[in-house]
Amino acid sequence: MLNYTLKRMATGLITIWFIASATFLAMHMVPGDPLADDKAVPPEIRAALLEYYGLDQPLSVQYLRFFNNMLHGDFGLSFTQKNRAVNDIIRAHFPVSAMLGCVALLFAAGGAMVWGAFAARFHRRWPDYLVMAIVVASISVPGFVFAALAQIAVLHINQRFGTQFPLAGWGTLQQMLLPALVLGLGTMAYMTRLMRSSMLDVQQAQYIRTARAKGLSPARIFWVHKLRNAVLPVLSTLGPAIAAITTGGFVVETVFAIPGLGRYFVQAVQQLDYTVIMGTTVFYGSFLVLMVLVVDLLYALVDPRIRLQDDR
Amino acid sequence: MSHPALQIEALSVTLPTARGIVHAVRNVNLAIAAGEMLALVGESGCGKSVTAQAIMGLLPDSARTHAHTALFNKQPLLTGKYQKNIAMIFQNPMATFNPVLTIGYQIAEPLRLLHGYSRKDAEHETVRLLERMQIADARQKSLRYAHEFSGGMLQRAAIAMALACKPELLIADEPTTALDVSTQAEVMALLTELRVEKNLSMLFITHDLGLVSHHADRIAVMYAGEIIETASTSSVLDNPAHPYTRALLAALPIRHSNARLAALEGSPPDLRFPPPACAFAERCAKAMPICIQQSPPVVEQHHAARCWLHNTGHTHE
Amino acid sequence: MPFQAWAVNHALDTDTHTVQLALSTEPPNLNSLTSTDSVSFFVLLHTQEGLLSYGDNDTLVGGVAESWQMDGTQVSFTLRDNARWSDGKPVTAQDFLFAWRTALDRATASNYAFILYPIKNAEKVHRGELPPTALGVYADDDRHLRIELEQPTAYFLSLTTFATYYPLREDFYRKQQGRYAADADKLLYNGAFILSQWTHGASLVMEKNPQYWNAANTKLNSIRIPHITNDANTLFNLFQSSEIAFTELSRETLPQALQQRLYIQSFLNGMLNYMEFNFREESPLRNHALREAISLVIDRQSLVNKVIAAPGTRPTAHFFPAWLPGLAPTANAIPAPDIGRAITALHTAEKELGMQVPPLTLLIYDTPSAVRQAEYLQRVLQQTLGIQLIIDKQIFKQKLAKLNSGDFDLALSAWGPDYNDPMTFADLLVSSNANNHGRYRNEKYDNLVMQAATLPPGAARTDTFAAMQTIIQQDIAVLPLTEPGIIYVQNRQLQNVKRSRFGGDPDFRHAYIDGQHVP
Amino acid sequence: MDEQTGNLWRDVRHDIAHNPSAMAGFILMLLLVMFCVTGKYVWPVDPAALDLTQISQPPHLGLKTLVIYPHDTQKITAPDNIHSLQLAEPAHTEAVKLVWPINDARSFALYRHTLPPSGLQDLGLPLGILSPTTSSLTLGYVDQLLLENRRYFYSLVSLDNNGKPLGYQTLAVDVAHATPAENLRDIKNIAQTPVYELPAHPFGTDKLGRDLLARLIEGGRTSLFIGFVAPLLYVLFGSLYGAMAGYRGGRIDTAMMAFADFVIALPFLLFVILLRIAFGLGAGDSGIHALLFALLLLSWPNSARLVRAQVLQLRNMAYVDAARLQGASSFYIVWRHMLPNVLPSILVTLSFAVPAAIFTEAFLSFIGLGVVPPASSWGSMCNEGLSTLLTHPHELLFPAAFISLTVLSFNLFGDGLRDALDVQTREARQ
Repeated sequence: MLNYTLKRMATGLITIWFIASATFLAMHMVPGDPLADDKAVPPEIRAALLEYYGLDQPLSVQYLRFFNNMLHGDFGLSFTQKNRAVNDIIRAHFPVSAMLGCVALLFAAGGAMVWGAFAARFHRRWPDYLVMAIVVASISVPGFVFAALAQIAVLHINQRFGTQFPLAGWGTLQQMLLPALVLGLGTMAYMTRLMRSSMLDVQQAQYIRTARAKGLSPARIFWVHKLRNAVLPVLSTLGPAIAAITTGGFVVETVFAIPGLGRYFVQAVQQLDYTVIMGTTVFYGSFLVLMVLVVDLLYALVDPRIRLQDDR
Repeated sequence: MSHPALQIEALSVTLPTARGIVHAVRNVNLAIAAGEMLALVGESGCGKSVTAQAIMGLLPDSARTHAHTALFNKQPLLTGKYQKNIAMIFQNPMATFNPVLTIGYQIAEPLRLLHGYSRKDAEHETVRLLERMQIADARQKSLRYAHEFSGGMLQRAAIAMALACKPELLIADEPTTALDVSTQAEVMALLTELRVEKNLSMLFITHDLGLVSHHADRIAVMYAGEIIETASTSSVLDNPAHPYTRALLAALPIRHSNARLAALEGSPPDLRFPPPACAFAERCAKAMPICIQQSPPVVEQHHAARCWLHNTGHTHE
Repeated sequence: MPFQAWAVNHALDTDTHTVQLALSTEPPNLNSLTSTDSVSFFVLLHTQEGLLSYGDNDTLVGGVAESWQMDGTQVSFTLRDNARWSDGKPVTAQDFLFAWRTALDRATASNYAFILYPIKNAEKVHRGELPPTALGVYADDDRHLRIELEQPTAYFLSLTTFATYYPLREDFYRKQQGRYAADADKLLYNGAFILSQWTHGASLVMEKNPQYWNAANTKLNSIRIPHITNDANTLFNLFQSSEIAFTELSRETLPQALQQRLYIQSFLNGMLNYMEFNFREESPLRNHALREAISLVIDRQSLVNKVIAAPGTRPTAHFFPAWLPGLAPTANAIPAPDIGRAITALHTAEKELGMQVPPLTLLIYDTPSAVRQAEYLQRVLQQTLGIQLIIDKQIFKQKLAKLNSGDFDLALSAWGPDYNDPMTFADLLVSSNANNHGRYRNEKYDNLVMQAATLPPGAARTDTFAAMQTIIQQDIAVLPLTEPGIIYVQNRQLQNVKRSRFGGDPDFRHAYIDGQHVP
Repeated sequence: MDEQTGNLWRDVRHDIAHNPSAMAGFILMLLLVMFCVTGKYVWPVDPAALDLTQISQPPHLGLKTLVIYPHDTQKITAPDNIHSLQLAEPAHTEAVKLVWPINDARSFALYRHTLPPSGLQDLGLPLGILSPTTSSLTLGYVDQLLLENRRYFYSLVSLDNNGKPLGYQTLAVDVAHATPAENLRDIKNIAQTPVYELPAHPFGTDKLGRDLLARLIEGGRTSLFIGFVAPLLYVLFGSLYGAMAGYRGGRIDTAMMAFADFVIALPFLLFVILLRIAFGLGAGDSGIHALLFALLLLSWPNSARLVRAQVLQLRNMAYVDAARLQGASSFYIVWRHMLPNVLPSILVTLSFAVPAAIFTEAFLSFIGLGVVPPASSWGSMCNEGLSTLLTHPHELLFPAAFISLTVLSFNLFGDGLRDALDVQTREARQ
C-alpha cells in the first residue's frame, strides 16, 4: 500500500508538471493583454510593468523561472490584486471554498444515501417516483437560478416573519447553509441516482438473500451488507466531485458574496492575471490529484477486490 | 416414516411480474422427517427454489403465499418471521458471500447476533466450523474475502455459515451446480456426514437426479409448480411412475447438461396460465384424452405420482 | 475563520453610528500612487486626503491645505498644522514631495503618472530625462509646499484632489518593502476614516480616524462593508433585508423598489458612452459618408428609453457632457436621426469606396446592456442600410487588446472624467492619445486642445471647446450616444451621502444617521 | 449471462416499447428535436426581429394596440388654460406628454410611480429636474422610458432656489398600448384602423421585444446540439477509455488514468477562451463549435473513471476469463461483455451530462463567454430572464421549462433503457 501510494504520488507530480506546462502554454496563447487597463497604459509604464513581472523575458525563460519559483513554493505577485502574493490569495480563499465544499459535499453525500436507498427500497412505487422527480427537478434548473430563487425565498421569509436569516456573506454557520445547499444540490441529485441504481443492483444480489436467510435484521442488512456495496460506484465519483464542488462555486460565491477561491480564479481568467491563473491551477491540480488518490485508497479499503498493486 | 419434522400441505405461491401473475408453486405437499434428506428435483423454473424460499420466508413482499398446513417441529411456518431453526445454502458460492466483508465475519454474524456469542467466542466457533468443513488454515482463511477463495472452498464455507445458524433443517438450493465434479462429491459427502452427525433434516434441491441417488432418502419430482412424484430414492430410480420422471432418468447417463432433456419435445407451460389438467400432458408421449381434461388425483401411498397412468394401474411395461 | 452562530445584521445602527454597505469587488489596489479603479478610489476617498477636496457642487475646499494661491505657473499651499497621519505624526510638505516623486519613478509603474505632468519637468522626470530632484515641487518647510507648473493650467487645483496627488510618508512606505497597501496594517491614513479591518474578498471595516483634523465633523463612527459581490439582485435583496443601507438599482430591480415604496434617487455619473470608429488604413470607416450614414440611423431616444432603459441614463448629442464647467450652453450637437439622409450618405459612401459596404465588426464588452445595444444596432443597420453588423463580444482584457491593436470597425466605449474640466474629455481625441483607439487624427483639433490647456478660464477657452465640439461633429470622430445615469436607494435614516463624478463615489465622509427619522 | 447478450437488444427494444414512461421520454425527446428543427416552419416568426413597442410583453394571443401616426413624439403642444399638471395628449406607451404651468418655483422635479405616492420620499422614479428657460408660461416633459400599458402616477415637485421642495401634485395616467403606424407598414388601410390587433406572442417577448417562441425554437438548436451531441460523444469516449484502462490494468491503466487526472485538472475556462480563438472564433461566429470541442476535450475523464472502476470489478468474473480463454480480443471482451454490464451507470452519467452540458453553456453566458448574438440558447435565455424573475417571470420560466423537459425526457428514457438493460432486474421480472 505504501509502495503504491508513493508510486501514485510520483505519477501525480508528473501530472502536475503537465498541468502546469499546459496551462502555462494555453495562458500565453490566449490573446489579450494582461497589462491593459480601462484607460490606456502609457508605453513607458508598460515597459516598467513588463520588467516588474518578468514578462519582458522570452517565454522559455519565463517558463523556467516559473518552475524554479514553483519549486520554492512561490507563485509571485498578483497582477490585479496589486501587491498581494498569489500564495496569500490561495491561503486566504481556499479554506473558504474548501469549507463550503465540505459542507455541500456532506449534504450531498448524506442526502444521496438516504434518498437513493429510500427510492430503491420503494422501487417503482410512488416514493421512488417522488424522489426521482425531485432529482430531475434539481438537475434541470441551472445553479444560478437556484441560487437566486433560494435567496429570494429567504428574503420573503425574513420580510413575512420578521426573521433575520442572512442572505449573503461569510463568517457564520448560518451564512453557510444556504450556499452549501445550493452548491450541493446538483451533486446530491447525481449521487442519488447512482446510489439508487447501485442499491437496486445490490438488492438483487445473492448475498443479500443469504444475509436474510441468516436471519439478520433489516437494519443490519442495510447498514452492513447493502450500504458498503452500494456506495462503491458513488465513491468512485467522489474524487472529481470533491474537486468540482470546491472549485466550481463561482456562481454560488458571486450570488452569496462568499470570498472563495472560485471567484478569484474566474476573475483571474477574465483579467488574464497570469500569476493567479498559474498559482490556482497548479494548486487545484495538486488538490485534485491528491483527492483522486485519497479516494482510490479509500476505495481499496472499502472494496477488497480492488488490488492497488500495478503488477498484474 | 416417523412423524415428519417438516410438514407442508397444499402450498401455493403466486408472484406478480411485469407481465402478469405467475403461479409458481401450486398445491405442493412436502414432509421431511428428522435426520432425513429429501431431494426436490426438477428443471429450472419449475418452482423448486420458490418453494424453498417460501419455507425460508425469503420471497419478495409482493409474493402471495398460501398453505393448508405449514409446520416445522410443530412451529408454524410462512409467518413472515425468520425461522431460527432453518438455514439455507445457495447455488453460486461466489455470490453467496458479500464481497466486501471477510468470510469469517459473515460466518460469525449469526453466532453473534442470533445466538448471543461474544466476539471472541464467535471467532473461535467460526474457526472451528471452518475446520470442521475441512478448510485448512482456517484461522487465516477466516480473514480472507470471497474472491480469494476457490469455488469448492467457498461452498464449504457457505455450509459453515449455514451451520452457524444452528439449524434443524438445512435447505440446500443446488449447492453443487456451480462446482466441478470432484468438488461436488466432496461437498455431498460433507453434507451427508453432517446430516448423520447432527441429525439434520435436509431439503436438497437439484436438477440432477444422479447426484442425489446416493445421498437422498426420498425424492420429490417437481414439474410446472406441482410435485408430480414422491417416493423413496430407490423406488423412484428403479420404478419411476411419472413419464416426466422417466424422461429425467433417461437423460441421466449422458451427464451433459444441455442434452439432459433432449428426448423431451416442447417446453414447460406458461405459469401465468397454468393448465387446468395435467401440466405435462402436452409433452407426454403417453398422453390420453383424460390427461388434458382432468387433473389426475394423487393417492398418498408409498409411491405417490400425479399421473392417470399410475392411478389406473397402467404401470409401465 | 471565526464562526459566530446566528449573527444579526443591521444596515444602520443609530447608537453606534454605524452604517453597512456592500462593494462590487474587493479594492484591487489601495496604493494611491498606482490605483486606477473606482472601488479603490472609493476606499481611498474615505481614508486619505489630498491638498484639496471637493465640497458641495464640486467646489474646491481645503483638505490637508488650509490655504492656497495660484498665480500663473506658481502655486503655493499652506498645510494645516493639525493635519496628521493615523499614527499621530503631522502630514508635511515632504510627504507630498515624496509621493509625487515616487509616482513619477518609472519603477513604480503608475498608470496615472501623466496626471502630474502639468508640474514643471514632471514628464521629463518620468521619462528619466531629468533626475527626480528636478521636479518643480519645493517643500520650503513642513507646512509650505510650492509648485511650479510647466505652463499655466486652469484646472491644476482640481487635480490635487486626485488620488495620485495624495501624500505618502517615506519611512512607512519603505518599511513595507514593496507590500505597501497589501493589507489594512500596511497602510497609513490621513483621511476621515482608517481601514481597521480588511478580510480579503469578504469584508472591510472603516472606522472614524481620531487623528483627522476635521474629526469633529465626521458623524459616522464606522462604515462596515460585510458583503462583496457585483450581483445586482443580491445587492438589492440585501438592501431589502436591511443588511445594507445603500445600493444602486438596475432596470430590473426598479419595479420591485417602486412596489416597496423605496426612496429612489438618481445621479448622472459624469461619464460618456460613445461609439468609436476605426480610422486606420483600409478600414471602410475612414469614409466620412459611411460614418455619417451610421450616425444618422441610430435613434438615441429609442436606444436610451427602450434598449438600455436604465432609468437615469440620458441620450446625448454632445461629446462634452453639459455638467462640465466652462462650456457654452448650446454647442453644436450631432444631428437627429434621418433615414432619408442616411441612405443618401450610404450611396455616396458606396460610390467613394467603390464597393458595397462589407460586414462591419462591432466590438463590445460582455455586459448584458452592451449586448442589448449591439443587438439593437445590428438590427437597425441591417434594416435601414442593409449593412451587416457582426457583434464581437469580448471579456475585459481581450476587448482591450483588440481595441489597442485596432482589431475592430466599430466599438462601444465609455469615458469617465478624472477631474473637473472639459480637458479630461478633450484630451481623449488628440491623435497621440492611446485611448483614441480608432486613431482619429485632426491637426486642427490637436492644436485647439493644446491652446485650451494653457488658456485661463473665460470666454476664449469656452470658444475653443465649442470649436472642438464642431470638429468632432463635422468629422464624426466618434458618435456620442448616452450619458449613463445611476438610480439608487438608501435607507431613509441615512442622510447627506454625496455623489461625485470624480475620485471616490459615493462620499460618506459627511453622512450621518438621523435617528429621528422614522424609516 | 453470456447467452443473454445475444438477444439482449431485441429484448431491450421490447421492454422500452412496453414501458410507458420510457416511451413518453422517447416521444418527448423526439418532440423537442422536432420543435427545434421544424418549429421555424410552423412558427415562421423572425427570432431576431425587434419590436420596441412590446418589450418584455407577457404571453398574449393578440394584443389590442392603438395605431399612432407619424408625428414628432418629442414635441409638445400645450393646450390652453393649464392650471395643474396634466396630459398634453392621450397617453400611450410610445409617449406620455405632460405639461404644467410655471408658478413661483425655480425648478421642478418630475417623478413616476406605479403606486399612489404617500409622501415626498415616495414619489417613485425621478425622471428629471426641469427649469423654465423661456418666457413661456408652461413647461412640458415627454416620458418615453419603458412604458407599459398600465396606470402610472406622475408627481411634480416644485423646488425653491436651494432645491428644497415646496410641495407636490400627483396625476394618475392610464397608458394605452400603442404602435407607430410605420411599424405596421404591411397592414392595408391602416388609416381606417385606429385600433389594431397585434399578432400573437404565445410565449411573450424578451427585453428587446423579440418573440420568445421563435427565440426558443432557435435557441433550442444550440442547447440541444450541445446537450445531446457533446455528452454522447464524450461519455462514449470516456467509457471506452475507462473500460480499456480498467481491462488492461497495470502500467497502462496507471498511465491512462494519470492522463485522465491531468485532463480533469486543466482549467476549463482558459481552454474555452483558447479554443474560441483556435477555432478562429472571430466575430459573429456563435462559438458553439468551440464550446463543443472544449467539452469533448475536457469532460470525458469523469465517465472514464466511473467505467474503469466497474470494469476492474467485472474483469475478475468467470465469463470474462472464459471469453479470454476462447481467444476473444480485448476489444471484443470490453465491447461484448463489459459494456452491457456498465451501461446502466453510463446511462445515469449520460442523463446528468445532458443538463451539465446545457448549463455549462449557460454558465459561460453568465460570465460572458457564451454564444454570440444574434444566436441564442436556452441557457443564455435563462440567464437573461433571471434578472426579471419577479416582474416578468415568463422570460425565465419558458426557457427553464424547456431545459427541464429535455432533462426529463432523457431521464425517463434513460431510466427505461437502464431497467431494460439491467440483466438482474430483468431476471427478477421474468
